[in-house]
Amino acid sequence: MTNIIIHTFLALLMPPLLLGVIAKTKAAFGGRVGAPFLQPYYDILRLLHKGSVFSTTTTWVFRAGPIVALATTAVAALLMPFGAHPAPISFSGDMILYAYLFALGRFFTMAAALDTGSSFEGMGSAREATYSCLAEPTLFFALITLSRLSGSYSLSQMLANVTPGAWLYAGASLLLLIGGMFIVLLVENCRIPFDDPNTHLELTMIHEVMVLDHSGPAFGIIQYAAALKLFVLGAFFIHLALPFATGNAYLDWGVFIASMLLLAVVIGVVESVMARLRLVRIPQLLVAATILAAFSTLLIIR
Amino acid sequence: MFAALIILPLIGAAVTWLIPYDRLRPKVFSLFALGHLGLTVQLLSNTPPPSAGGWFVLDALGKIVLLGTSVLFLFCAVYSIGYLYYRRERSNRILCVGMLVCLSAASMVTITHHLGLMWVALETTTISMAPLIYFNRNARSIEATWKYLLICSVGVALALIGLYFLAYATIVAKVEPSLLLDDLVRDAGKLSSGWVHAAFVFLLVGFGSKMGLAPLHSWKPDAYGEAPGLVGAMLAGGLVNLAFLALLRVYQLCLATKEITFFQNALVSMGLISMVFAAIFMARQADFKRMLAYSSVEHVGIMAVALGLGGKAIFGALFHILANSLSKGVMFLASGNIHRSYNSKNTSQVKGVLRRLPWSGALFLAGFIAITGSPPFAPFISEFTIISSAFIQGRVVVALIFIVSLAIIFIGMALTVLPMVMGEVPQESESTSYRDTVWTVGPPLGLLLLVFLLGVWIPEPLMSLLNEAAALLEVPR
Amino acid sequence: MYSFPQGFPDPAILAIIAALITGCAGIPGLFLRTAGAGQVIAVGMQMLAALLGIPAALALLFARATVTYTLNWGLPFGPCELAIDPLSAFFLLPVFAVGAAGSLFAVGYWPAAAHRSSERGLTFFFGLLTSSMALLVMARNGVFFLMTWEIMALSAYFLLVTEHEREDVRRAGILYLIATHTGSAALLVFFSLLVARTGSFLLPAAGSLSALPPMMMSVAVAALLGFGAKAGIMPLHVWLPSAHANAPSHVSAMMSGVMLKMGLYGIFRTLTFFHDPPLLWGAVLTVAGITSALAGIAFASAQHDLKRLLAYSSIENIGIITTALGVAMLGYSSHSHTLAYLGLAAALLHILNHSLFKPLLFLGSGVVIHATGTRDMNLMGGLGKRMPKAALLFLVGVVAICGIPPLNGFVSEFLLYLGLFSQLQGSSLAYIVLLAPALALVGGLAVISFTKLYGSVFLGTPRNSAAAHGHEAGATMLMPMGFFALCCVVIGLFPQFALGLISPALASFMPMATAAAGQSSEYMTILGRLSLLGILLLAASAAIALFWSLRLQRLPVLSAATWGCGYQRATARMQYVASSFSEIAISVFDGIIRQRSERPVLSGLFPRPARCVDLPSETVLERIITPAFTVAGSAFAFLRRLQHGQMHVYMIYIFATLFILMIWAH
Amino acid sequence: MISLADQFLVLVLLINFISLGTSRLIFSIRAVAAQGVILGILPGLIHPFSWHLVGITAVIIAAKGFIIPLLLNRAVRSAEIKREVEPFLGYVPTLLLGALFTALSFGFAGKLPLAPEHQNYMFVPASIATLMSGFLILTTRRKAISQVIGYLVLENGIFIFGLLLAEAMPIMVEAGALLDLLVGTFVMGIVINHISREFSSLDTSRLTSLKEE
Repeated sequence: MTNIIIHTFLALLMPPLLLGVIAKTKAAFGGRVGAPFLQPYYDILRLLHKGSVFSTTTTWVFRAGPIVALATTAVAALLMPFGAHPAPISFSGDMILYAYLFALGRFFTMAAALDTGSSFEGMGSAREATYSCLAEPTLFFALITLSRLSGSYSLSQMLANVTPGAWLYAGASLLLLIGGMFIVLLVENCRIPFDDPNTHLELTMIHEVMVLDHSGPAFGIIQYAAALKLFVLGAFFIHLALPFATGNAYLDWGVFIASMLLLAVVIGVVESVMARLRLVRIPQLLVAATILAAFSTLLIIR
Repeated sequence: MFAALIILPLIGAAVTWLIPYDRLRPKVFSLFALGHLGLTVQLLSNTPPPSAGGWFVLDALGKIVLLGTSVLFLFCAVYSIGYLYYRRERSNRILCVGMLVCLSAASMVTITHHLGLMWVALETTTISMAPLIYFNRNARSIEATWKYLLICSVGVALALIGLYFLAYATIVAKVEPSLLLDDLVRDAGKLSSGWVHAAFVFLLVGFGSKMGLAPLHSWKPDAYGEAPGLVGAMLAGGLVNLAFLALLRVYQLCLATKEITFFQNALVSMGLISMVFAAIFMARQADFKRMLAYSSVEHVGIMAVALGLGGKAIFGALFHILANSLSKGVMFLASGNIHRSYNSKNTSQVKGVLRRLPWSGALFLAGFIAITGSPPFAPFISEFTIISSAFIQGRVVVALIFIVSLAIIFIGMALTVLPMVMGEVPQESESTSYRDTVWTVGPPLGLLLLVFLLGVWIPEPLMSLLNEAAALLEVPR
Repeated sequence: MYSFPQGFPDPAILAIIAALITGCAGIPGLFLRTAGAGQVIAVGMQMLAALLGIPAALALLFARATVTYTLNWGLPFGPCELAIDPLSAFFLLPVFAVGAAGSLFAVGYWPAAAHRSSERGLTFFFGLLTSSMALLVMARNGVFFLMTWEIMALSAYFLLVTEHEREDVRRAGILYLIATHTGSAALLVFFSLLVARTGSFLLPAAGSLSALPPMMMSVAVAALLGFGAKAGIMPLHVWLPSAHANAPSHVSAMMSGVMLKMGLYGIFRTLTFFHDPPLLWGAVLTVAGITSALAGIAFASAQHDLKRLLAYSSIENIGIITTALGVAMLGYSSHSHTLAYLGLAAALLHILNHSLFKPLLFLGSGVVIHATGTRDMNLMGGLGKRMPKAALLFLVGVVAICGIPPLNGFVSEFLLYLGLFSQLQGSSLAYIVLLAPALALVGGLAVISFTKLYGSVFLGTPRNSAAAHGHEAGATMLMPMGFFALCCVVIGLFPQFALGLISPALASFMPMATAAAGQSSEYMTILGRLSLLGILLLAASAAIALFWSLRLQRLPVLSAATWGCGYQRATARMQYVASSFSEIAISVFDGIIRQRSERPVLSGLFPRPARCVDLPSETVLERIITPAFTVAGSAFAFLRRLQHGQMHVYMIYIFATLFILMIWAH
Repeated sequence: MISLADQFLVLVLLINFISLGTSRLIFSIRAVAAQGVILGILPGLIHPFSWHLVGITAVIIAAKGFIIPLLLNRAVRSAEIKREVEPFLGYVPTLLLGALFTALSFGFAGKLPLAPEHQNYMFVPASIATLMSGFLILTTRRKAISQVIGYLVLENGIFIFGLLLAEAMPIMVEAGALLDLLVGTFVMGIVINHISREFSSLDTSRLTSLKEE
């Protein structure tokens, strides 16, 4: 019970912190002091208190976008085990639901973008659609590998079964998997090198350009949803990368939080040291990720 | 009774010859056709015993052909009332007389068991049809008539020498010389195989060329293409069956001589060749009447294959006699309307028939669906019977060739018929006064209803008749 | 076990009567003078048939029994048996539902007043199509099956060419007719082989045949060709896109929603004959299925003709169903019952789902075309504002067909995924799990296609005047859509009941698998979780929406033009159109999807207006079949010289025949 | 008598060759007429005397020997054609083929069993050979007239065979013979006249408008 409460709290409160950490890291690399860690919280709160502007061309679909995006991510968060602790809701096959929930959110975000009738937003949603479609198989290969490793069909168990022990006999495939999943993580959350959350050239944007017309609370919701998504996918990733469990419940929570922050730092580092890719390169990298994951699957099934 | 069947049309011929009015003649003509059908039904319901020393016998095979011919003839006659009304520009005396003479000869073919007499009657039908093909009195029709006449005469001459061979075989075998089917069947065992085989070959080629089996069919597209619609219907639905009946008689003989295998194989191969020919010539056929001719080649091929296969397929063959002649009637009568209304039989001019002649167009379309063997029409029944029995006998290759050519034929016909009936009437197409009337649409409609009826339900008496006939052609074990 | 409460008429009789009623639905209209009366009567009769037939079918389904009636007909093919087992009953449901819905839709979509010439035929053949399909699933006599099959195909043809004045409609019609007839030829072979095997024209009883004799392989091939062509499995799909695109929309709904399923029914029925289907069959089905799914949706993503896109997505869905069936057969042949159970459940459920959301979408497309007068999505846009109700219903269909939770499309795919994963642990079939990523890719492409569809039709600003003046559809058009949308939502939110609905059919198809897998209760609970989460999702959205609307009440809300990123004169023509939306995807999947593009060359400082055209091409048809026909045509043209009109050569033919036969005889 | 009959048959064969070899229509018409007369005499040679026989002989000689040739002559004159120009197959090859077919027919006839009373006649080979010659004419000539001639020769061949059956089934034979005459003479004569009216020529190579393009 307590675990479920903690889980919920973390899911609700922690995500923006990651953004803060990433920003701080990048600032550090840039030799700046940077905004405080809690800056994202302030931003979201401020947005919630701002007025909003709606384009005259939009319909209710436009408003549904942020809502569904957040709702889906929130529900996905309920399926995702944090650290050694199983998820509040878990049943065999939940990983498929997990994957498809993001598709739902994406669908509505793209629809909302198209609803504005702006060519830029259309552009963004077209890119989003294609890239996420290419990212989809990678996630499934990962799920297959994990399911085979753990012999179970629910996220909590398959992720719980990735232990240092598992690394000993399935290291190769897990390594490939991590490569693939990290790329997916970056794509899905629109981080550099695939997308630049705070670029200012709409032509090169993917995700940000889709939400150009959202303002005020809506934009706040979107920001928060994005953070939550990063958090949930990140949780998935650290299960593979840092599968450490102490056995003590509270200690495990600590480990989890620590490793999430570490992940944030890593992402920050990547963003600082890498440049943004040209758009044409992105599909190739995605296919590469798929191939990595596929290899890991083949290694494990064989 | 038999005499009446033959004499009545002759009287009709005489009467129509004497009638001076072109408007009145077709009506009288139809009355005689009606009377003939009445007689036919009468004969079928209670069959008189063989008469004239076994020369005249009406057996099940004859009954089927007689029924088909008589019914088709009646519909053609009624159609002629409406059709000839539009052809007032020329006298229709020859047409009516020729048709009735042909009917009388046809009845003769169906009721006689004397092969010689049957041959004479067949030849008579050939001759009596010649002037009808020339009805339109133009260069093309005279050419068609010439080819029809010469090829069919040569064919029938070959049949004659075939009969001579048979007769001579009886002389050689020192049995009482005769061309009565029953005598021949009785003495078949004694006849010398050399003569009999030669006879079979000549008879097959002779009657085959009259029936239009490929490659003896070359007169067909010309004659059918140039003849008026109702003459075409009579040729394709009536005369073809008579020739087939002659082949059936030969088949009975072969059964008796226990040397059936060669004849069966010959039939199957010629039938398949006909179907393949039809498939080839049907593709991209721009002249819809010639297309019908090739379709007729296809269907005689189907009958020949079925006869050659034997077994259950015989039933299919016999049923196909009726199915084919009725469906052909629909097609030809409808095509006659279309031809007259557009004054062209080339699909480049003839488009949008459903617009100009809604009924004829619909009938032509329905006829096409029926003749290509789609349920719920009669030809489907026979064709499926044939195919399935081919598979049951393990004649897979035959069945596959059969099915593939059916499919190709369907495609070919579809590519001709569908653009014809659908779409808009092109501007450049000649506009005539010819439109659908009760008299020109009624008969094909009636035929179509029959085709449909036989496709979903075969009445009990007909069924027993078909089975009885099939029993006559059973290969004895 | 088969007993109904006294006082109730036998549901099988009711179903048959319902089938006959639908057949007669169009007949009064043929004779009534007043335009439209026939249409209304037809709706009434179709509704009546649905009210009789659907409950009857459900009753039979849950009775888990087979009711057989033998009627003696005057045809020489033995007795004609009509039987309804759970499988038939299951397939009866969409027939009656779509039949009624479609005819109701027609009243608004194809009003007799506006289409005097074509309405009668349309109504008549629509009824005929419905009843032929209803009788088809009951037929147990091969010949009767063929008859209903052909009547179905032909009436579908006549429905398709309703607007035969249009050239492309005629061409689509001929293509369809040729394809379907070729399929029927394969079926002739199929049934003849069965007759040769069993000696009776009745269809073999379930599990009565063995697949071992080599002849059975040809039976299977014939069935796959014949039924696959109707179902539209690649590469036998060539007729499908143009046919669905050019038919009136409620006809497309019927064809895509139900008629394709008849092909699948045939495959299902054929598989029931055999008690030992080899692994190969399952493998073939699986490969064919996944190919159709991938290629189909890839083509779909390239289309900008609204109905062609839907048609290709039908190919995709049929592909998914076939894959599921193939997987099930693999499981069946290798005695891994879980796989068999899940695959079959997925297949059946997806059949049900597709016959709900595809009609919904086609009817929706009908509404759109009715409003805008075009099928080209590049010319639409902004209809969501003008026809909000239709837009909402259409959205339901779109989400459902993308297989996204919480709607029904997801449920069936979910079951299929479960099946694929279930073989992961040390089973000989472990490798089929590799289908999962492929399916995921299909899902992603589906999202691309339908986002594009929905976006370019309903969202944004109108791209031409027709779209701008689009009007909301009438009640008769919205009600059927509403019905289907409702079903989609209900199945999506309460999948466990859907599983209960299909399980009788499942049990009758694979009794042992169901018995052994037996864990249907387990899957019930899993699906229960799904429905729980679905409701949770809705609740969360509602909560967020509530929160946001509360905020909005407090805060100032302005409305302005869409921000053009600094560009002030953003016009409707600058929006992303359908073609541009799928541009990236096409560039990525180049090779699978080909399109003929005309790119104008712009020169000078002020280039004159030019337009750029992208035409997605139908690869199989344009690269294989059409050339083949051309070759055959020229070959025939060459052979036709045999008929050259030279008399003396005709004579030679005759005597040559004579000689050859002579030589053969002796 | 027997030898006489055979000599007549040889004559018939020679006439076949003449009609195969000649290019002048009038001449080949006369040849066929002569053949007809001979065929008319033949029954008299092999059958005992009877009035019925006389009748037959008279009719045949009249028809085959005079009426038909007259009709054909008129047709030729009306169409003003003298000779068969460029046949589809040259005269020499035609003759050679004719010789070949004659030989073949003798061989063929040798295979078949004969009734004892006909053992030493050459009716069968003669009839087959004549048939074949008719077929050769039909297939190698252009003019409608020549084709009718070919048909008549073919008929003569059949008639020769019919002689073997004459006493067994007279009616049959006569019916056949007469019907063929009917076709050969009247119908074809009529058609030929129509043709010459339509095309102002009897060249059947012009009758090729009905064909598949």
